[in-house]
Amino acid sequence: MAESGQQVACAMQTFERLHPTEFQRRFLAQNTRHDGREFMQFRPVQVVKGAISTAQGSATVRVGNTTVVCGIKAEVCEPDVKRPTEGYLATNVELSPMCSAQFRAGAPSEEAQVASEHVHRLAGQMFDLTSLCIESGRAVWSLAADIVCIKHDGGILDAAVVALVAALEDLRLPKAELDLGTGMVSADRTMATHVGVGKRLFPATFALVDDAYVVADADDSEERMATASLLVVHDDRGRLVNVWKRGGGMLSSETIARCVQRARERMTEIAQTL
Amino acid sequence: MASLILSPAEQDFIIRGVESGLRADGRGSLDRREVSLRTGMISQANGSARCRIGNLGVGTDVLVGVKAEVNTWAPGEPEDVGSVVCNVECSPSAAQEFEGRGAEEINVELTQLLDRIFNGPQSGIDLKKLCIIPKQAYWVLHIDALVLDVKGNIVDTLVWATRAALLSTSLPRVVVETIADEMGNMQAEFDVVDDPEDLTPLEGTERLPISVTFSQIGKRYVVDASEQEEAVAQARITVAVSPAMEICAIQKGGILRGFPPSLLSEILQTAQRIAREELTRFGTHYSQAERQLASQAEEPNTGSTFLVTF
Amino acid sequence: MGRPDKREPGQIRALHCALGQLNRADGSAQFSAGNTSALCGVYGPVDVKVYDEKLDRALVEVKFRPDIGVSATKDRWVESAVRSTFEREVLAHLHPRTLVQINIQLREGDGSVDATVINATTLALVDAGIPLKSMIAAASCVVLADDTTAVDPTQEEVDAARSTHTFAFSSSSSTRPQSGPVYVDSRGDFTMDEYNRCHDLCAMAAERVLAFMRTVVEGKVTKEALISTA
Amino acid sequence: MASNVFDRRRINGPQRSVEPLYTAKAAEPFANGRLDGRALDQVRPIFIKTGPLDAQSPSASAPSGSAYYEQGKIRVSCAIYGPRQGRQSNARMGSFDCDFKYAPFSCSWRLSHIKSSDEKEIALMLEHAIGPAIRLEAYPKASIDAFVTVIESDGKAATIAAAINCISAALADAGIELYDSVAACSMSMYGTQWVSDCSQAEENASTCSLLVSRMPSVDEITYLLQHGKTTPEMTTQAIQACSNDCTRVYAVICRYLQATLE
Amino acid sequence: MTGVKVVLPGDIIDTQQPDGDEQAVIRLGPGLVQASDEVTAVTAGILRSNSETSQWWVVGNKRRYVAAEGEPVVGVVAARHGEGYRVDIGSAHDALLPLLAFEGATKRNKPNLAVGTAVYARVVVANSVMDPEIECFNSHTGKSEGYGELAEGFMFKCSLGLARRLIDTKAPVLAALGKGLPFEVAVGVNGRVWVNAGTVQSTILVANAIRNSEYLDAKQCRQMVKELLEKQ
Repeated sequence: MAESGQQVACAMQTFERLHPTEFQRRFLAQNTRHDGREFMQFRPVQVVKGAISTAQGSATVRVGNTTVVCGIKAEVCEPDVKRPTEGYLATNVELSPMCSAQFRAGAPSEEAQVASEHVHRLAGQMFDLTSLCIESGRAVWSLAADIVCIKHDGGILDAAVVALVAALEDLRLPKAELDLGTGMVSADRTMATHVGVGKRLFPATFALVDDAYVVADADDSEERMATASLLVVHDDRGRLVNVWKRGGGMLSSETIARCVQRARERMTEIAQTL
Repeated sequence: MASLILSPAEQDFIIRGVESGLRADGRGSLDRREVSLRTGMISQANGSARCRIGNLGVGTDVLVGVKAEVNTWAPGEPEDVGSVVCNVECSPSAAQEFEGRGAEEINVELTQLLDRIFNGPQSGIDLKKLCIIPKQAYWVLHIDALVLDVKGNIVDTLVWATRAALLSTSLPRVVVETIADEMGNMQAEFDVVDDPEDLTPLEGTERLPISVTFSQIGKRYVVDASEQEEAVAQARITVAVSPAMEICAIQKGGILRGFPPSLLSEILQTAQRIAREELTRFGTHYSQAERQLASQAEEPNTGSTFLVTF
Repeated sequence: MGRPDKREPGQIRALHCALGQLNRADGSAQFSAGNTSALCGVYGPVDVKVYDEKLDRALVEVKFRPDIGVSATKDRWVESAVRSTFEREVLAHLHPRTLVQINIQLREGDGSVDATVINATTLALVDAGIPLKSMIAAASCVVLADDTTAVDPTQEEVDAARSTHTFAFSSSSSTRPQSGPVYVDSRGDFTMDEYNRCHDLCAMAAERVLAFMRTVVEGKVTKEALISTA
Repeated sequence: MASNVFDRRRINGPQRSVEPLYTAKAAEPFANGRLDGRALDQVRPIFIKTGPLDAQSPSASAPSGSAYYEQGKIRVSCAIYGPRQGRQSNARMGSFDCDFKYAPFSCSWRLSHIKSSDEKEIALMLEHAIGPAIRLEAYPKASIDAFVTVIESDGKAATIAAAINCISAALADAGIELYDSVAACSMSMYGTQWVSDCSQAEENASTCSLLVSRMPSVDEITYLLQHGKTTPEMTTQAIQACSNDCTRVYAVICRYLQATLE
Repeated sequence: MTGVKVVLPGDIIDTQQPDGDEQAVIRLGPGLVQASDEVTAVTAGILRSNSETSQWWVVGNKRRYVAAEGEPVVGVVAARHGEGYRVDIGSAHDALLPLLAFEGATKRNKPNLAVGTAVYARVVVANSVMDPEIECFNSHTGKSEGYGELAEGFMFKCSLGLARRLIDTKAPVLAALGKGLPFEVAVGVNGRVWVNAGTVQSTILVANAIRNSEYLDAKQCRQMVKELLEKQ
C-alpha cells in the first residue's frame, strides 16, 4: 500500500516537473491549491525580533517557506542642508542566488531593485526621519536597513515589509552626543533607546493565476503563472497606505474591493505575530 | 593557476619521476631553480626589486615597488601605528588567461597572501615606527607587485622580490616639532625632509620572513615546482619562516587534494631547514652586493641597480 | 479652495501629441499633459539576443531615462510598471523570437509622470504598428489635505497631496465594464471610498485621453489614406 | 566605511557616514577566563539543519541541497546547486565553485554591498577546503556551485570554519558524492596559550590565528591557514589540537546527518 | 471622402454585410484577429473589406517590415555561408538566400555576391518560427523575372506604406518621372527602393522625388516632379 502511495507521489512529482502550469490548473479547477490552501487563505507568518547582535535592530520573518532577515546598521552623518533635522533610512532588498536559482550573483536583478524601491517608498510613508536627529544641521543617524532573502518562495514584498517594520520596532539607538568642538559624535551603548516606527504597515499580496483564479499570498510556483498581482498595504489605523496592481490580467473593481477587505483581516493575523 | 595542459603520459612521467626523487630539469626534490634578484630598479619608489626564479633566464618574474606616503589620521583608525597596503597584479604578458578579468581571482589570492605575510607584526616591520604623530599622521607603505612572467611557483618569487624590495626601502627623514599655540596647549607639527641623500632605511627589515612553497605530486612533494610540475600538483602549501625560525604564515592551496598530517609535520621541518640555508645565502649575497653598490656609489649615474644570482 | 492653475477638480491639462518624430525608430510618440512631457520610441519586432530569446513570444523590454540625474532604482521601478502594463497587451505570440524595445525619455516632469509615460508608450506602439489587444490610457489624481480631489495634478499639487493615485484603463474595458483597471498605484494615506472616488475620476479622465489618442491616430491614418486612394 | 560609493542599482544613504565613537569600553577578553565562560579548548555549541531551502515541490529554481549552521552567535546559510551544466563542455572533471557573502549587517562594522576582496579570498579558501572532499571525477562536464551567506559573524577564522562545516553538510544534503565530510575549526593564540574557536573580541586580542579543515576518516588536512607568528612547536601543537577539535565537530555533523536519514 | 473607416487596436469590427448572409465565411487579413466570438483590430489603420470574397483587413503604415510570402523585397547581403547568403531585408531576422536560388545557377557556377551588395528578391518562406527565405528567380520557370543583383544605382529607405503605393504600376510619382527622364527602379515592400538613372544627378533627383511623394496626392506629385525636372 505504502509502496503504491510512493509511486503515486513520484508520478505527481514528474507530472509537476513536466507540466507545472497544467499541474496547478488541476488543483485550481477543484477550488483548492497545490499546497492545500483555500484561494483566499494566507500562509502563516512567524516573526523573530532582535536575533542579530551585530545589528542595532533586526528581525527574521517567515511567510510560509519564504524567509527574509532584516538587519539595521546605524551610523552618524551630516544631514542634508535642505532638511537639517532629518536622518537617512536606506532600505535594500538582497535577492542572492542562494535564495533562488532565478537570481544571478553580482549586481542586483531588476526584481531586487524594484522591491528595494517599493519598500523604500513605503518606508518613507511610515517612518519619521526627524526621529533620527542628533543635533539639528550638524549630525543625524543614517540607518542602513538591509533585507536579505534567505529563501524565496513568493510573496517577497510582504515578507520584506513585515521584516522592516519588525526590525525598526526592534531598533535601539545608543544615546548620542555631538562634541561641538571636534564635531565628533560619541555614543553610549549602555543607554540605548527605542526609536519606534511612526505607524506599522500590514501588507497583503494577491495574485490572478491563469487569468481566472484570484488567490491570496501566492507562492513561487503560483507567481510564475500569475497574470496580475495586487499589493494592498494597511496601516495600524486601518487606513490604506498603498494599493499596487501590476500585470495585464484583469481584476474587476469588485475583486479589488474584496481583496482590500481580506487584507484588513490579514492585518490582525500579522499584528498578533508582531 | 595551472595554465598549460599536459598529456596523461607527461603527467605520469613527472609524477613517477618525483616519487623516485627525480625531476625533469635534473633538480633534487628540494632544490630551487636559479634565483636572480635586482633592487633599486624604480627611481621614483622608496624601494624596489625584481626577482626571477628559473634557469637560463626564463622563469617566473616579479617586479615589486615600495612607495611610502604620509597619511593624515582619520577617526576610527588605530591611533599610533602606520600601515602596509599590498597589491599584486598579474600582467597579461605573463599568461594568456590573465587577459581582461581573467587575472582577478589570482590577483586577489596573491594580494591576500602577501598581506598575510608582510602586513602585521609577523613581518618584523614595526608598524609603530611608521607612525609620525599619534592621531595626526603616519606612513603608509604601498607594496605594489607586478607579475611579468609565470613559469611556476609565483608565490616564492613574489615573497622574495618583496623581501628584497623592503630591504632596499628607505624613508625620507621626518622632523617633528611641538609648539605651544596661544591657548598654551602643545601642538605637534612635522615636515618631511625633501633630500634624496637624507634617508633612513626601514626598521625591522632584518626580521623579514622568507617563504618556501611545496607542491604535492603523487605521494611526495617538491620545492619550487616548475610550470609542468604545477600542472600535475594536487596541492600546494606555502610556509613563511622568519630569521628567528618562527613560522610567520602557512597557507594551503589547490582544490584537488589535502595533506596527510604526517607529511605536513615533515614539511614544516623541511621548510625551516631550507629557510635557514636560504636566509643565509640571501643575506650574504645581499650584503656583498650592497658593498659593491657602496663602492660604486662614488661614480655618478651607475644606476643604483645591482644583480644577485644564486 | 481652487487649483493653482485655475482648473476644475476633474479637468485635465491640455494634451499634446506628435507621432513619428524620431525617424530612426520604428514608431515614436511625444505625449505631453501641460508641462509634463515624455518622448517614447519603439523598435520592433527586431532581432533579440540569443540569451533572452523567447521561443513562443516576443520579449518586451522597457528602458526609462529620467529628465534629470542619473538613472537609479526609481527608474527601474517605472520600467517594471510600464512593462507589466504592456507585456500582455502586446500580442507577443505573433512575433516569436523577437524583441519589442520601448525607450522612454522623460522630457519634463511636472506631476502625473507615470500616467504620461504610459500614454506616450501606447501611442508609440500604435505608431510602430505593433499588434495590440487594445489601447491603454492612464490618468492620475490626488487627494488633498482638505479631502478635495484633483485630476492630473501638477508636481506642486502632488507634493501637497495626502495621497496620489494612478490608474490605467484598457480601451476594451469600455465595452466590457466588468473588467477593472490594468494598472493601479495608489499611495499615501487614504480610505477605500477615497480610492473609489479617485478610480472613477481617473476612469473619466482616461476616457478623455483615449478620445484624444483616437483623434491623433485617425488624423495620421487618414492623412496617408487620402493620398493612397487619390 | 568612511565614504559610501553611490550605487545606482541600490537605495543610497548619505555620501559619508561614520560609526560614532562608542564611549563604553568593551570588556577585556581573558581578563579572568573567557568572556562566555567557556574552557579554553571548548568549541561553541553547534546547531545544524539541512534542507531548509530545499523545495517542497520539485521546481528548477530551488537548490539541490542546503544547510543552516549555527556556532554560538555565528549563523551561516548555504545553498548547493548542481551537479548542473558546467561552463566548459569538455571537462574531464566537474568544477566546484563557491560564492561567499557577508550580509551587510553581519559584522560589528558595516560592510558595503560591493563584494570585498576579503570575501573573494574566503570564497577561494572554501573551494580549496571543500574541493578535496568532492568526487569531482564523478561529475564530468558538470559544475557544482555553493552559495554561502553569513547572517551573523563572530570571529573571522571561526566564521570561515563555520562556512566550511555548513557547506559540507549542505553537500551531503544535496547527495553529492563525497570521500568524507569536511570539518573545520579555528584557534587563536593569546599570550602563549592556544584558545579554540575564538569570538571577534577574543580574536582582536590575539596575536596569531590558525584554521584547519580536515576529513577525519580519511585523515587528510584539506585546508590549513596560519595568520601571525609562532614557534614551530606551537604551530604543530596547534595543528594537532585543531585537528582534534575538527574530529569533535565532525562527530556532531555526522550524528546529525545520520539522524536525518533515520 | 466617405467609406473610409479608421480602426484602432481593440476596436470591435462589425463584419456583418448589410446584405450579407449569416453563413458567409469571413477571412481575416493583416491587422485583425478573432478574440472569442468577435473580430477586433490589433493595429491602427483603415479597415478594408471585399464583400465578394468577404475578406477583411487593415491598411496601416509601418516602418518595420515583417516578411510575408510572395512579396518582392530589396535586401543587402550581410554575410556569406556555405549554403547561401544571409540577407538583411529589414525584418527582425536576416533572410536566407540559397546559392542556387538564381537564374541559371548550378553547383559549378554560382553567383558570387560580395557582402554589401543589394539584391532584388522574392520572399518564398515566411513564418514566425523560421527565418525568412528569399530567392532571386522564379523557381517554377527558372527565369529571373527581374530579380537578382542590383548593380550600380542607389538604394534608400521609405515607409512601408509608400513602398506599397509605389508597387502599384500607376503610382503617380513614378509615372510623372517616367515622362521626364529614363530610369530603372526596384521597389521592395520592405520599405527599400533602389533606383538607377544613369547619371548621379538624375538618380538623386528620382530618389528625392520618390521620398517627397510620401504625403502628396497625385496632382501634387506631378507638380513636385515638374519643378524638380525644371530645376535640373
